[in-house]
Amino acid sequence: MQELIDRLKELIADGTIVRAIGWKKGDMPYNPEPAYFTEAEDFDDFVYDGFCGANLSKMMIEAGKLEGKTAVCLKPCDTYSFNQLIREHRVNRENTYIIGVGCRGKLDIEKARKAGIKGIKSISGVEIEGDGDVVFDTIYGEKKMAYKDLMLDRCHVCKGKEHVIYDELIGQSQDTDDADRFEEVRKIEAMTPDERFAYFKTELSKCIRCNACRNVCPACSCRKCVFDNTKFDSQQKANVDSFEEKMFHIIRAFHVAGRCTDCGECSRVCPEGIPLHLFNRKFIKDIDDFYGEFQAGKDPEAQSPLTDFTFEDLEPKDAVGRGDK
Amino acid sequence: MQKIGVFVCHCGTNIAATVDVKKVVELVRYEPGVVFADDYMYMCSEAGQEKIIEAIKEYGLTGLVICSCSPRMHEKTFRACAEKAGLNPYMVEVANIREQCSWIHKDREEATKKAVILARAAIAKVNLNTPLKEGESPVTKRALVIGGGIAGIQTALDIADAGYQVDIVEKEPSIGGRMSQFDKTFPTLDCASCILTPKMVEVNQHPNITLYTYSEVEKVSGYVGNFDVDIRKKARSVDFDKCTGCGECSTKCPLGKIGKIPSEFDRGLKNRPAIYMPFAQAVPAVPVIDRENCTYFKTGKCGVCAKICPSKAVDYEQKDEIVTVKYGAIVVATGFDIINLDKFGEYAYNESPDVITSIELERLMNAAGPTGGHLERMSDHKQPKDIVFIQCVGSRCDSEEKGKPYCSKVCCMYTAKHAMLIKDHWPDTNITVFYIDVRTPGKNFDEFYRRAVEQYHVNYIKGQVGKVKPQPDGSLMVQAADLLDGKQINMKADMVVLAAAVEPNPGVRKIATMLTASIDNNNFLTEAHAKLRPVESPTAGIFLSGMAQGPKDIPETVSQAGAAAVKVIGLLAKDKLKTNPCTAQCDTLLCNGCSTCANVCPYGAITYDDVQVMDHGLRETRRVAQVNLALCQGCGACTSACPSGAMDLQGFSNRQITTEVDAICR
Amino acid sequence: MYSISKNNLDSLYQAIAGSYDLFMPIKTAGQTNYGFWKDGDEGDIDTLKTVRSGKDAFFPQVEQLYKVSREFIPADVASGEDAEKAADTALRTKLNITPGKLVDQDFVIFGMRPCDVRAIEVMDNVFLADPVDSYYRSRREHGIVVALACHEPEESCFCTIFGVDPADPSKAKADVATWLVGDRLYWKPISEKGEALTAKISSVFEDAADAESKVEEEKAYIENIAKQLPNAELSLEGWGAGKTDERFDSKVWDKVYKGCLGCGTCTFVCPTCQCYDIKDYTTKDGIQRYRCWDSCMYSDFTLMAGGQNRQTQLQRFRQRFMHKLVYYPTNNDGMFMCVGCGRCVEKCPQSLNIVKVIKAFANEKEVSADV
Amino acid sequence: MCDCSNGRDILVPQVGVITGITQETPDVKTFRVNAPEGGKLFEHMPGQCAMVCIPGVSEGMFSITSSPTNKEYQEFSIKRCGLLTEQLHGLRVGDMVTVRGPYGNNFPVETEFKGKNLLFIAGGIGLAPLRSVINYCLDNRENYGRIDILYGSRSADDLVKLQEIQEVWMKAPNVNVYLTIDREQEGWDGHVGFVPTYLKEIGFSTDCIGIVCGPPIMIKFVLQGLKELGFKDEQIYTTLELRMKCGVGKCGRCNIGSKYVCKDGPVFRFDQIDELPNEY
Amino acid sequence: MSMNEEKKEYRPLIVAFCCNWCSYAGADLAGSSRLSYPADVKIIRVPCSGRVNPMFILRAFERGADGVIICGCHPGDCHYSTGNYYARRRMALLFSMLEYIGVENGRTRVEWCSAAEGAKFSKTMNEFCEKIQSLGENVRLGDLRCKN
Repeated sequence: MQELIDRLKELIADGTIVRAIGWKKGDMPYNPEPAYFTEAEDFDDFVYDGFCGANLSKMMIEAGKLEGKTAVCLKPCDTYSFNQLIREHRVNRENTYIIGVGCRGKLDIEKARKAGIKGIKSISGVEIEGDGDVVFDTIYGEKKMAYKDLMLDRCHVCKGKEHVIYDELIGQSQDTDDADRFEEVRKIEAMTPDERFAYFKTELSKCIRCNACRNVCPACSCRKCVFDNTKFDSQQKANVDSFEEKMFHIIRAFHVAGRCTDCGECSRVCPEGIPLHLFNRKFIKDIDDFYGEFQAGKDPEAQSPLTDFTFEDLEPKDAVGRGDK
Repeated sequence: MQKIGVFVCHCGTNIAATVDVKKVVELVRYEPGVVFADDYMYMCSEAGQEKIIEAIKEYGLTGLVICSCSPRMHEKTFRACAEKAGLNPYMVEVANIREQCSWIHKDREEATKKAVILARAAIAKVNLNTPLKEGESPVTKRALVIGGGIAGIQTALDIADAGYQVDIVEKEPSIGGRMSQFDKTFPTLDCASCILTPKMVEVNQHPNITLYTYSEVEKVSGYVGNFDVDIRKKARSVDFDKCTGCGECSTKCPLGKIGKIPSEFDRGLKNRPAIYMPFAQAVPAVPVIDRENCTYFKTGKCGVCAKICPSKAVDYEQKDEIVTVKYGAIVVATGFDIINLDKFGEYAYNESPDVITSIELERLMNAAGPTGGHLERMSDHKQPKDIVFIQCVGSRCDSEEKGKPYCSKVCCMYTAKHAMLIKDHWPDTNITVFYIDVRTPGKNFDEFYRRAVEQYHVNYIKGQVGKVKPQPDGSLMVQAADLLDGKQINMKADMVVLAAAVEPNPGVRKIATMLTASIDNNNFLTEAHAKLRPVESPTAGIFLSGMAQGPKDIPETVSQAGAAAVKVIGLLAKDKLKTNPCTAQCDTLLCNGCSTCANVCPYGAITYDDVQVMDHGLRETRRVAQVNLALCQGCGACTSACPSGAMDLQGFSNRQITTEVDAICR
Repeated sequence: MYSISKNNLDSLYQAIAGSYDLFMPIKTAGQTNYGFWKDGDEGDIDTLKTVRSGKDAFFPQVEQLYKVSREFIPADVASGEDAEKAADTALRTKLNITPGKLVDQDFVIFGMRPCDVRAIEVMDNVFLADPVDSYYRSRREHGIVVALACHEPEESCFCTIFGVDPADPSKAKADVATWLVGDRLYWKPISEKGEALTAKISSVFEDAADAESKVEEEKAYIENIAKQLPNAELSLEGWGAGKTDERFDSKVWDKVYKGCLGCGTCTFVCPTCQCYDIKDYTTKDGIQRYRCWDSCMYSDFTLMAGGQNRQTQLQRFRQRFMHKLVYYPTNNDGMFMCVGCGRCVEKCPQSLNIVKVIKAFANEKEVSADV
Repeated sequence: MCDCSNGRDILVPQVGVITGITQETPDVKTFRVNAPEGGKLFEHMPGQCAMVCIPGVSEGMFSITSSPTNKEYQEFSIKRCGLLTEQLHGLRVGDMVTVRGPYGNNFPVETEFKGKNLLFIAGGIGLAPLRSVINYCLDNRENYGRIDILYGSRSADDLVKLQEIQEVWMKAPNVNVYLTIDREQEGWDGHVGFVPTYLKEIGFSTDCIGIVCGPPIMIKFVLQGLKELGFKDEQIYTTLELRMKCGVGKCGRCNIGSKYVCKDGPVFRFDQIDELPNEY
Repeated sequence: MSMNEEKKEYRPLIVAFCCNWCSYAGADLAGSSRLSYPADVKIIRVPCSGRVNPMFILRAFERGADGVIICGCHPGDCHYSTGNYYARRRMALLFSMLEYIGVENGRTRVEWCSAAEGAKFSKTMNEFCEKIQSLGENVRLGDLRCKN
């Protein structure tokens, strides 16, 4: 982390960049926030640890419009999002200095809460360089959890620790991929239609339409979402009836299909813990199955599967009922 | 809100027998926006239209809904009718209550109910209609033909004869294309150059035709009626105006004697000097210096041609020149070549000089060819006794990696031609043809083929050749399977001729990209409609001529060339083009500039520009989509690809369609 | 004081639900949210914080206001000179308005934490101020609030700085105060409404001789924890009524808002946020007009055709916190529009929250004091 | 405040019938609204607004442009600029809308304005709220001193209520009307120039109350002009326009500082506006 | 037969999006050939199957449709060359997603139908209506407010 801070300060000092986007220490040991750093003293609050899960690539849409170059700290998976944003002309590559930062998996404080850890005063063992357990000092005494058990679900199906775009790399990474990316999707596919319907109905009934999933999503980079659009007559604001949020989440997933890099931010930020990535991942799985493997953001030149076709594409009738056979 | 008039047609009893027309009128009166509703026996009749016009004037109608037959039938009629009354023609919607209602339903109540719903949907839609105006764009009265083969030549001549300026761009030093390499043509066996050369000369002398030989299209922008094309005129190193075409330079070129430069025209069966005309009848009759091989350009020494040129036409200092010309229409006539045979090692094409392609055979049999028209083996210059023809080399291939899935169409006929010509000159030659199928549809084609079999006793064997093995004695062993007898055949041959598959000229891909003309998996240009618009590309203003569109023989090529010319003439004859008003439109405030729409647009009608927008008081420069209305055909592919709903289609807007959905589901 | 064994809570729920609608924390798909309890639901009063606050009880996320139905009158088909005029002036659509139904049955909100109970007071100042919102009022009149002490407050809690007592719900404006101590729930009616409710269901309660002492013990336990919470000493100096000028133009805003996504999570989980939108939905038999929660963080919140007065996310971010910490107190005798429940602290996707804002200003003051 | 005596909630509107439409300018129409059974929907004071709604489309806050002294109907002058106004412009006489209100405060015509000289300065559609006051004052002419009206627009075609201005206002006793348009135009022999410039050219004396309404940029420069002429903030009034939804100070949209424009405004004195955060 | 009679009360609501060039013409041909299909089908004309936004389909379901069918030109025959290819991908993914969230298979369908295939159009519609009839009312996708 110190190396990262030093390097960013150096880049500002030598005029390469005007500002950096990174994470600022939170008021709790687990809630650092994405922030801009311009002055040397700003970096006193700079932090990069296991809780810095936010994908900063989308912030470059706005930052790219500012005068001068901006450095942005991107984890390996974030660089896919950035590439995708380049493909869609939403970020200004010239104005960006990408620091690829190492990653040993990001942490989810909810997992600690679920494990009954509360009244947290301080946390140790979440440093990016570390490799031990995470220790919580709480009002109710000391608690321990394995780093892996505290990790966000998405990190268990990590795309790999390679940055697909960067100007320089700082820090080491550790592989965290230890689960099958599509297993959850397969599990749902294996259910009966009634079970599937019940499952999604229950999950989506929690949706409060706060739009956090949409606003955090690097693929949802529309200036004005179609669901805020008064011209289309498609405006929706609340979970008035169980169908509205279904429609919202299906269409949202559809709009990012072929563009979603599976960064997992939607599920991370959902205040109701709805596994929203299951929609996106379903599309990814289908795209892989129907049109060949495709990883959005891997290659900014690659044609997205939904703006492409072959003469022999699968017929829609064959896209369904595949599990029935 | 619109003031809508609803007109329900009885269509005699066609509608009225099943749909209670009066009841429909009664019920639609309650719909929002409707101020007038009536029925009539035949709405499309003179009197019916009069009724509509009267109502428009009397009630100040701003929108019409006609419940009648299919809009495909009479939408135009009713639009014209609206226009007559001073109403914008696009304020008319037709509810199809005949084909999609009265004719297919029997129950009167049910059909009436459905008719009301269909009318209701149309009313809901027309409430959101806005007057649309056809745009206009000027037409540059000049056409460009890319490719100077028989297809390009014929197209250019036809257009030029109609009085329009045409330019031909040909990348080789001479026009003439593949046909100029041929000896005779099937099924009449006329001499190819005898019929082609006059056309080439005509092109050269035509006051309306400008030739750009040894030139390539570099850049295309604009749209139908208004293309801007950059043409690169490659340096010929010979002054066009001074050269008399005497040919002295080629004869004296030292490299001509050393002979290391294979002649492209003779398919490498002969060599040529560094300063050369591809063939004797070349048009224009002005040589070029092949700078890659010329000693002067390589070493700075030599300069023989410049010295001996009587008219001092050789100019080593010449540079490539780029000219920009405006065109109203572009014809792609880039023709074909045969496929590379590297993957067909079994036929020993690269191993033995006596395994040749049909086009090489054409040169070998041509009086102006490398052997002066004498058929001989390239290895030992002996006349071959046993000749084996192998059909479908790379055509109709199952595996696409090796060959092509399509039939090259011309091989069956030219092989019969070759066989007969050889038999004519050297009757004691044994000719065997291995074929998969013999395909001879076409005027006088089958007769021609039967002559080869019956009169000339050409040995046709339905079978596949597995291998051609060069033998130590210089002969070739052909191993094949006779599919009819199921027997293995081993046959000795002196010469093997391969009917290699044709493929579009490899350069076409680049050109198609520049023109945003779509291209299929085999690099053939796609036509706008396979049956109804076979000589037009889906991109407006781009036309197709010859093999670039698909395999065809000379007569077909010429007729297609004529057809393309007629389409071009039809376009150039107009002073202004009316553009389809149902085009896509981008709401710049909603556009993200993501290019998704441009990726799915089949017409290249969407471009991206940085524009200043005023977004609710916020001024910003943004990259946003711009629709070129002259190019957009209104398919709406962009609208469904656009995530934010910025792209919308006039006449079929998002809101209009959702409102129809709502009306139907109400 | 009454008491019931924790194992027996379901019978308490059943007893209440027998006479009232029971609105309480229910666990579904791993999250605890308020909902109307029915047999088989997993009531969950162990979870300290429901994701959404209990404000839905009085101000639901979506509420039907009224319905407008259109009665179409057929076009008057006149002819001759007056035709256009006739077509123009004909009364063609009649609108009929049917107001939404007001709540007219008592219902019970069970398990509300003291902070959320305070939030009701905050909302009262808005909805019950002249002109009174009758939808809200009807719910308030019929809602019986059973408050529950916070057994073990968490580090995100900072209610004490607003004078909320997590240990003693009987100080809150509730109808019944309860404590969950060990395996027993202690129940103490405070208001008349609370007494009435208690009387109706008293049969489920058991004898509890040690109730007072147990509850006192529990209070002390909670108070002790509350003191140790990291934000227990958070200072609100510089905030409050009339502090607009000190805060509004501060440079600190520019530093703290940057990560804000402009989503509505904080506003939707907040127990005091009450901004709403009014929208229409066209159905088969008319147009339903409903109101639903809105968020001042949304970019289209103040958007008009001609522009908007809060153009940037900074302005919107500032609006939310200024509203909570300055504007609202100005209009309401210094009462803050925050109850320290800490939901935003836990739920903000970018880890921004009101505590950070307060701290950022406090730090800024230190810095400027140093200069 | 709104009339809740009929037991209706504050958010539930009444039905209004459009009984007259006047095309004022190419993009402004004035709508006359009555109760279905005839008569006015409600009583209001000058400067107050009401929520007009086309069910299924949207609802918007518009100032009531007719004077309370008009006992027959209410009028709204509406400029076409967005989705709702577009639809409103498509309405015809006989169509129904829903209306709720009146909302907000009003110009202090019965208190501060009484006995004073009044200077009205309006630009474009900004005349709409002022017309209510002007007509109120003209109908109670004895209560007020000299009345000056300075009104300007982009072009002569964009002057709202021109006929009334010429036929009523110009003919009223002790009323001076100054019209101006931004650019020269054929057939216009009046003054040409922006309102703030014209204001300074005329040079009004400070013995009056200034009432300003128009586009923000005009207000800004008029305010400067008035200050230059010696006016104090306390003697200038204006109305603010913000996004509003509820109209009763609850939905939060029009909140600026501790004020809700729909409830505490829309009429503000400039010294009051000065106290608000700069977000209007 | 008895099954059908029992369900006679329920009539599904089916929205069909037909491209102007092939399927709509196919529907016209079905009409002029008097090849009947149930009146439950209501056709919306769109220029191309590529114009059909997934939003339209969900909108139809939201508003109470029981089945939605999209008809376009056969692959390779699109009037606009490629519109139906994109539609094919979009719909394949959308249908798979609908299946995934538990919507019964068969409520949605894509059929390629040329202007010459009046008989196919009619047959398709008959089949589709029968299928929807057997699936019954669409309760999983509709908006409750539209159900009254």
